[in-house]
Amino acid sequence: MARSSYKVTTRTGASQIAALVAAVLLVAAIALPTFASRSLIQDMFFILTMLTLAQFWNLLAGYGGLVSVGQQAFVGFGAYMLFGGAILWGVDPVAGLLLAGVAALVLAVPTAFFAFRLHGAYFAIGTWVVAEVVRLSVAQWKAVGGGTGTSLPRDARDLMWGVQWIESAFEVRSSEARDILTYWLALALTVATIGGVYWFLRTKRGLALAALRDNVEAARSVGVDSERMKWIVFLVAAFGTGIAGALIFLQNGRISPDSAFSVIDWTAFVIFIVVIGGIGTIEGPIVGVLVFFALQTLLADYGSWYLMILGALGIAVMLFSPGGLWGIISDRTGLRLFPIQRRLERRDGLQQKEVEEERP
Amino acid sequence: MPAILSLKDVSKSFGALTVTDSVTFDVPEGQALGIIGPNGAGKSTLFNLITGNLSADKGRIEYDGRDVTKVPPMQRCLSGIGRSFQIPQPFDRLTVFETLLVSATHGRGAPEREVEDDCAAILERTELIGVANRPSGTLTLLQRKRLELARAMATRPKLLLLDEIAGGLTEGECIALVETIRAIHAEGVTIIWIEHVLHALTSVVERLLVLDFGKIIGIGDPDEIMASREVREIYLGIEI
Amino acid sequence: MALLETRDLTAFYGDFQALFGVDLTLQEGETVAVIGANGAGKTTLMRSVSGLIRQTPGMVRLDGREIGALPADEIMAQGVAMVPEGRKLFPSLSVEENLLMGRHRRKVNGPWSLDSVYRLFPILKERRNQPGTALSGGQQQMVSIGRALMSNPRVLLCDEISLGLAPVVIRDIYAAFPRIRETGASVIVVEQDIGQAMKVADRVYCMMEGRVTLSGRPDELSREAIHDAYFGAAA
Amino acid sequence: QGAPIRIGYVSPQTGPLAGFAEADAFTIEAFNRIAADQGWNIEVIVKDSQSNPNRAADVAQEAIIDDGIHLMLVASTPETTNPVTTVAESEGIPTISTMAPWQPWFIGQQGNPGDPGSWRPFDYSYHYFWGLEDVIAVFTNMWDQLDTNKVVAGLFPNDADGNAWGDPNTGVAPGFAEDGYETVDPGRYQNLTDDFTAQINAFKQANADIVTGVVIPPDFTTFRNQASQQGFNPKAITVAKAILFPQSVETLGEAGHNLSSEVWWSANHPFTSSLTGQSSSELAAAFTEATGRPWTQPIGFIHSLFEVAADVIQRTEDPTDPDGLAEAIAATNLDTIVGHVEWNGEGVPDFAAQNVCKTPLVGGQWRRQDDGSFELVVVDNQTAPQIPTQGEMQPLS
Amino acid sequence: MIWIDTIVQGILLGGLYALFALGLSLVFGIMRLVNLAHGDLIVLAAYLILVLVTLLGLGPFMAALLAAPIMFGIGWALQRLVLNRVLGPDILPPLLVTFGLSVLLQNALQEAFSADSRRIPAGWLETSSVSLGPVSLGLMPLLTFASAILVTLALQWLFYRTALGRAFRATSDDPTTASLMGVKPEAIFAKATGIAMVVVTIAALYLGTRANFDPTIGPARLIYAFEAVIIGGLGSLWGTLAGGVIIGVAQTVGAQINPEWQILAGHVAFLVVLLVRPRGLFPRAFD
Ligand SMILES: Nc1ncnc2c1ncn2[C@@H]1O[C@H](COP(=O)(O)OP(=O)(O)OP(=O)(O)O)[C@@H](O)[C@H]1O
Ligand SMILES: Nc1ncnc2c1ncn2[C@@H]1O[C@H](COP(=O)(O)OP(=O)(O)OP(=O)(O)O)[C@@H](O)[C@H]1O
Ligand SMILES: [Mg+2]
Ligand SMILES: [Mg+2]
Repeated sequence: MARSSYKVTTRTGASQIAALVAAVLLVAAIALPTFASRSLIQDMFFILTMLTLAQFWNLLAGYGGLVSVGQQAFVGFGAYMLFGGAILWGVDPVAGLLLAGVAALVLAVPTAFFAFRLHGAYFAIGTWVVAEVVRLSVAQWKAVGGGTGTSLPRDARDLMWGVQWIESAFEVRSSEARDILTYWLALALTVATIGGVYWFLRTKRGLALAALRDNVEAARSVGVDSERMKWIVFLVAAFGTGIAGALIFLQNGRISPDSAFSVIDWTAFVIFIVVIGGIGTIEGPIVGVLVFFALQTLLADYGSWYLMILGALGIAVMLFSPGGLWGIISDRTGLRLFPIQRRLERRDGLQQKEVEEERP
Repeated sequence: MPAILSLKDVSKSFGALTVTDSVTFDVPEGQALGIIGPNGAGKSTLFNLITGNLSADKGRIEYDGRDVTKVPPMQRCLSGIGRSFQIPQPFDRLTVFETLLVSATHGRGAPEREVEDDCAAILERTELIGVANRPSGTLTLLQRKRLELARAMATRPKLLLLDEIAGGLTEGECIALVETIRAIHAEGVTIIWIEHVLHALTSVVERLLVLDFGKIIGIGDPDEIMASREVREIYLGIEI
Repeated sequence: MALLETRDLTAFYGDFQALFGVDLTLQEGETVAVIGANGAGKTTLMRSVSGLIRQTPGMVRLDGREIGALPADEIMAQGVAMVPEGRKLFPSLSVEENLLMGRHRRKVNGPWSLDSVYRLFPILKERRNQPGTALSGGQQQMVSIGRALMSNPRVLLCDEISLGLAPVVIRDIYAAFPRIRETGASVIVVEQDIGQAMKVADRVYCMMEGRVTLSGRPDELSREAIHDAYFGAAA
Repeated sequence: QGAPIRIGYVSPQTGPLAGFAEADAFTIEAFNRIAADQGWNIEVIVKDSQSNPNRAADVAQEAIIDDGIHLMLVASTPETTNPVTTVAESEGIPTISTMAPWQPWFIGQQGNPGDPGSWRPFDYSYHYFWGLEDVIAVFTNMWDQLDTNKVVAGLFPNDADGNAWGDPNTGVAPGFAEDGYETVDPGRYQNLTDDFTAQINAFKQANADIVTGVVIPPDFTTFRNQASQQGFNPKAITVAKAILFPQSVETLGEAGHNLSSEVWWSANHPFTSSLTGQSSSELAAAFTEATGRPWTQPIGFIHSLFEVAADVIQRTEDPTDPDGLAEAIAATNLDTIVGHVEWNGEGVPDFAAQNVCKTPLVGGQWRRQDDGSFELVVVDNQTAPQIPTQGEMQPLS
Repeated sequence: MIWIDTIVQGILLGGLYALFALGLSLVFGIMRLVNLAHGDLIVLAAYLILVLVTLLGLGPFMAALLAAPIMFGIGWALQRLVLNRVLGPDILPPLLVTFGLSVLLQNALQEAFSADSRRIPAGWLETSSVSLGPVSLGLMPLLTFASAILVTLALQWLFYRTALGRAFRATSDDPTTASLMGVKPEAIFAKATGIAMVVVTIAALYLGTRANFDPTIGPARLIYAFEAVIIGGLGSLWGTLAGGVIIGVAQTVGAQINPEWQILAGHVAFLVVLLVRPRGLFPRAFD
């Protein structure tokens, strides 16, 4: 047997086109503030931050098998650290984002220590309880308003790094300049998240993650460090979720424990996005967030009907198409924009068939 | 030959049930040891203790001259203990090839590029190359058993533990499998093999261990063991 | 009329066809063995008959009535009991409760009851209050068989009851077969072990790749014919 | 005559606070009718906060950016007013807010509520309602009518209202103390607790004759029942929020009789609408006729919000100019159905004088009728003598 | 003195939490189903009782008696039509479906009954109490606790002494093999959910007479119920009761120290128990 008679590929035709399209889209997205209306920029901010949260939840649940119902703990804690930093210590909010990520990371350590003792449904409920504990504790933090909540000081917002530059460069008011800045930050965060997740899944650690999801016992017996993988995924997700949370509330300007730790806003909606789009794929949350946004725009005026429809849609997807919308699309077309499967192929290409599917 | 594995007085209980009862034995490097014994004798449990999937209540397990009694499974794997499961445990959504990649990269701590060719070679050897890109969950039983073997081999084990991989195979399949195992053994890998299909087992192993109610009731030359009165009564059920 | 028959039975797992037009009959009081290599479709056949895989109505008949489309519990109620591959005891039930589950739906009086099952496998009586999973593999197999008998089935389906068992245990289990036959139950045994199958069966079906390739009485079948049926004539 | 002036209105039309927005449709319909009659080119854009502060901020932003509103109106509890005001302030949109005591509104929006030195006034946001000092006066006046030991038990949750009311320095306790009432405050509890044993024990131990607080309805029921079960029977229970609506009181049955509370508006308030000329009782009757429901206090305030809005817009040369509009709001001097509205700093500390205006507050008691329904009776008007009383304060038992 | 009172009141409160939790425990134990809509179903049952009380002028207990079969039907149908389709080794689908259901129910109740908070009137029972030595105990809390014990006993009997209970356990272990015994797993599950809904009705009765409820209070109740179930150990009914009592006592003791810690103390107790015993106090042998 010639040693080099096989090669390994992950790329597909579609993925190369997708990469090209993504590059074009990215350039357009960066340039967006030069021509788009402010409301479009805000909508994009919403989409991007929800997408980031969804990607991280998907990393946890879809890839890591860690179904957390407590991600609002990191959203809220991150956001509160940004506010606390700005109000109490005068940290610039942009730097505060990093502080938020680190704080969420630090919170994730005891959380993981506790939650990793639990499995499956226990884990889900355990994370939820931890989030409640964090919410109730933060509600005791009187310096940032306790249960009342607080606003970001106007100075901190208006003098934020980059705002003045944008004000003069785009000739806009400071509130608009803030929107542009937070939009760019969200864009950077989203690109880093998707890129990072994709890169991670293509490393041997990503492969191990998939193996663990399928069979923990067996994965451990071939040398996969399951504990470490879980820690990595959980901490990374907490870090990213914390930054995203801080960014959301930086743009929002106001915070309260109920809004920052809302299980509906930061976990339920995120779960719906991932599920409706398709769990366990990078494409799924992207599709999901677009559907979610469309629904919200169309139905927001119908009050509780909007939420009822969202709930019903989530149920319907789970009942009739557990792979989500992207699952339907990729099943029909075989399309994969972010391929991760390694395929073994013959180098000479002649006996391609032999490596292809073969039924006994 | 130095012992690659040695168990000293190892015990394990589930509640009131003692499944492994003060087990002591050595396996010299390069040997092929067979384990037989009635159902529930504690054979698979013994494997779980060696690999670390279960932790011993009592006693000491040494591997390669080191005490590994408290070492977690994945580190034992890294130091060269590979295993197959009695009930195949594939990674359902990974392809066969990816399964071997996981095993080779993590089991040896090597980067992906370096092990790709080796994985392909193992797939050829275990006759799985034809299904390399199929998700493991779609394999037939025979293919799953082969995958168990292939996955264990991909970690390049020095000590290979095989749990009933011939169970449920036809004669022809069985012969092919025995050939493969012989070849692996010939490369110097130490093998411990649990099997009820005796003719397959005895055609490979050099030494046989009999387990009953968690106790070793015989260890030694296969022919002698098979001929012994105890084994004939307890295991084969031949009345004398 | 045959007690149980399959007509042109096909079965799919998703897109994958596992059975291709299998015809099988079982007469009242008869024991039939189904043999074949791994993946030949034996288990699939048993699952189809017992209703775990739903079929079109006409494919499976009991007493001439179409039962193919019925769910497993309905088929069971009509008197088809199965000893599934891998024993499948209920871990949170005791041995006795496991046995009683056999009568959960079909409470027909007949030769089999707790007492007679305990007489068939005396060891189970000793262990009656232990969880089923605390038993050894062979004892678990006994519970599994006893559980199926508890419903006094007309047809007993046994899927690889010797798989993974020590020779001495297999001998014990098969020793119970004549007693089961005496009570009048008709039996289908699925086996890998050709020798064992030949010993208990009135007729043998040999399967390969989802088809019946050979059938007949054990004494009519030559070793060569079976070998061909197992591995294909060309082999 | 060009583009209309757009008013944004945010309120909790659904969710737990929906009771506050009960009269929204009724009021806006009336306003639109009058606007049409008068030929005003005004469009009202209504947004629902779903009782969720997050959502409130979102819809405020939507109204400002997508709908391009010129004036923001917002009402009903700090959970709604604060996020909306914050957004509007930072966007430079003039805002008129009401139906939240001014302390949680003003202080609650400051970065660090604990540090008065850091508090800043707003450029575009104006609020009218009453403050804790008024509630203190009203409550103590009512209690003065009874014979008690002057020990007051406080139930303050850890939310915007509760923190403001319960603050040891800026809350109600110092005010009560000035009038000779001692406050027992076991500490902030979380909303929706299932057990008040700790509080009841503390109150019993202090031998409190009076219970006060700002409690959400479900918690109040739990407390009321447990207090009875555990043998704690105060002479007066005077709480805000929990017994605002007749429906909430009705669920208490007999235990609702003679509960007392502050009254910010009633059908008997001697004021008339600058918009429609209706008297309070006429407005209440019109509401009942249109919806079949009894009048509630928010009706008057929502109506007044649109009175002020109409007045301000009329007085502004170019209502599309935020600074001009803000100036006009600051210069308001209007008699509305809830009383006089003028941001002249009267009765308000300096730090908030620019943004807060106060409306009159009196005390009332719920009286159970023979048919099981309840009537709110004004029993103390020392703080606003122009509003007539209809009875005297009665002890609970 | 105060401490005795605090603990006794905590135990009684635990009875209420146990009632919230028992239905959940049943479903969790039999189907491994994490029903995130459980709290909202309690609220639904409370509204149902309220409607019966107001429409038919019944007493609350009579109304609950009438509501129980209706809730059984609702649970049965819910399981048959929706939940059975998502049961499986993967916990995510049932989690998400019940999450969706929770959002759906909350908002549907809001449409139907508005956001007003309501209560089930229980007349003189609401405020009556009995004095036991130093402590004065409300009659309703006592009844609640007694009901929790009775429900636990009844479920325990059903589970371990009847053929139906045997079928519950068998199906819980392995639905496929159970179907070979003539059990219809879907029907068994539907019955289990139906029974859980009867327990929910009882919980709703006491919830609705103890405090006001509105369409949104479900999730807060759900989390206590979950904690009680998990503290008790999967599928252990007495454990669930004990779990409820632990949370109840932790809350009242926490509040006695400082009311700010009331709810927090309950959660912390849960975390501590789980740190010490990750599988709960009375885990069952096989999972
Ligand atoms: N996790 C466990 N909990 C409780 N009992 C267990 C557990 N694992 C195994 N046992 C029991 O330990 C005994 C030994 O099991 P083991 O699997 O080691 O037997 P074995 O010798 O491999 O049998 P077989 O030949 O049937 O595979 C059996 O009685 C089994 O029921
Ligand atoms: N759940 C399944 N999904 C997909 N394919 C399956 C499934 N179960 C069985 N198969 C395939 O169907 C074919 C027949 O399988 P079956 O289990 O009936 O064989 P068998 O004769 O019982 O084999 P064995 O001796 O291994 O028990 C095999 O090729 C197998 O891979
Ligand atoms: Mg074994
Ligand atoms: Mg089979």
